[in-house]
Amino acid sequence: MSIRVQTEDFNIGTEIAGLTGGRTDIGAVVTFTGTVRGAAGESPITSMTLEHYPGMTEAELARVEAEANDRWPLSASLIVHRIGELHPGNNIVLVVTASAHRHAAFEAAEFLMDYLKSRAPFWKKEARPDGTSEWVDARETDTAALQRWQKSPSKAAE
Amino acid sequence: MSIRVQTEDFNIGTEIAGLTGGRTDIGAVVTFTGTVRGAAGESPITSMTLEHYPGMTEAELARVEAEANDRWPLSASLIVHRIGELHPGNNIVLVVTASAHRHAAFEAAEFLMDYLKSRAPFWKKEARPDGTSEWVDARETDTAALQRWQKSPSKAAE
Amino acid sequence: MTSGTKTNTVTLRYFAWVREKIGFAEEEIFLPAEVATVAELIVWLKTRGETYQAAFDKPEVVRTALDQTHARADTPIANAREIAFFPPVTGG
Amino acid sequence: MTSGTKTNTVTLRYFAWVREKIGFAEEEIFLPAEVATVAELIVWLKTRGETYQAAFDKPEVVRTALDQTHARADTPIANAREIAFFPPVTGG
Repeated sequence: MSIRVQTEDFNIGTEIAGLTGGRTDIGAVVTFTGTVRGAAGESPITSMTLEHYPGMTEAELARVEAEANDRWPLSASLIVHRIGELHPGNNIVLVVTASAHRHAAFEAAEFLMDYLKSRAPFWKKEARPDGTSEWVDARETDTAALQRWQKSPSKAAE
Repeated sequence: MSIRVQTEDFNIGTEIAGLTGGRTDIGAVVTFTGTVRGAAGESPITSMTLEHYPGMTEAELARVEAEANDRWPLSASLIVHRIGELHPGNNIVLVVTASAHRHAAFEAAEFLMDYLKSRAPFWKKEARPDGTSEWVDARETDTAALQRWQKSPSKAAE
Repeated sequence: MTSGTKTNTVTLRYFAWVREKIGFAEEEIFLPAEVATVAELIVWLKTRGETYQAAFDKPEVVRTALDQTHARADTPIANAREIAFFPPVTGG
Repeated sequence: MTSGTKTNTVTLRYFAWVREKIGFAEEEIFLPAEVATVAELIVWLKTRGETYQAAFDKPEVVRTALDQTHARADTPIANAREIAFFPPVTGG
């Protein structure tokens, strides 16, 4: 159970090794990596700046991670989120979940991302080639994605 | 879209870089890594040997990957499965999916694993500390896991 | 200080476009006694000038946290020390 | 060769515990004319000795592939060149 907010990049292999190295109780590791796309819809972007709310970010991520650990039997989990100026192709966020079985690892990773996207206080501003920049609008679909977790802890059991 | 069956280990960071390096159309990368656990239920295991059906394995994995690409808008995907003798903590299988959006990447990775586990011709034999060894039984839950994909291509749309 | 006369000092924090419209990231205010909820605080802030009116033009879009925990328009401010206003989050 | 007299040579392949019970991984057989489906092939194989009887003791547990494609008990063998028998798969 670990959370980091940082400007520097992360290495997925290193992060997995740090969580699972030397352990033989883990059967399944799921990672999610979010990256900066070179265009928002039709408009190309040159960079993306991530602002956050220091203190609350860590508190929200810890709450979200604790909730995932209540719902699924996780052996380990990790959330790393970058802040500052990023460019197309750069990593933004990493979620890693490890469990004895694959469905728990998959579902917990998806849950962490859905909650993180709707509750963790990060904001993205996109810069365009013409020098303008604009705050990214929240997507309705991210709120909708949360709602499926309110019925049942396991999609596999549906 | 890529498939490999090999005795040697894989490096997740290298595999992701190979799929996504230099691209800016990808927003989400999901990886699943299956690893050898040190015990099957209560019984400790010392090693696991993976046998497969050369030719059919590659054909089945290619069919499964093509099916995932029909169902979700994937930017890239990869399946690597190891064969031969493995030990607790070792990697067995890697699935990587990349897409513009996270739900497609998550669902396709879960789909690939569910199908791989029920259709790809691999068999595991576990060796015990007392020198005996036994073929692993197929799990009913893996067949059940397949059935949820037969209703709808998208859980997020349910 | 007797109960009923609230003269708490609270820190207000603004993020993303809320911060840009207000013009700064943080300020300390004395919370007037008649301001009991988040919604009432927003109404009061809008009396303070054009920048506040611009930031809270559509108050239903602005999110609030009390002491770094998500709150709603009808959440009582109670003894919160830090109140933050920001757009819907877009991380991940 | 006239149609109706099937004397195809097919390769049989065995995997995992099916292979261990049969005692070898592969053999070539002449497919008798009366064997039309996977289920009929299993019945015929069981007449060939104890090792085959042991391997196909519970034929419903054994999976089959015709030319490297999953098949069922009632699948016609038709002109398959390679028929494989194996336990339910356990990879991943």
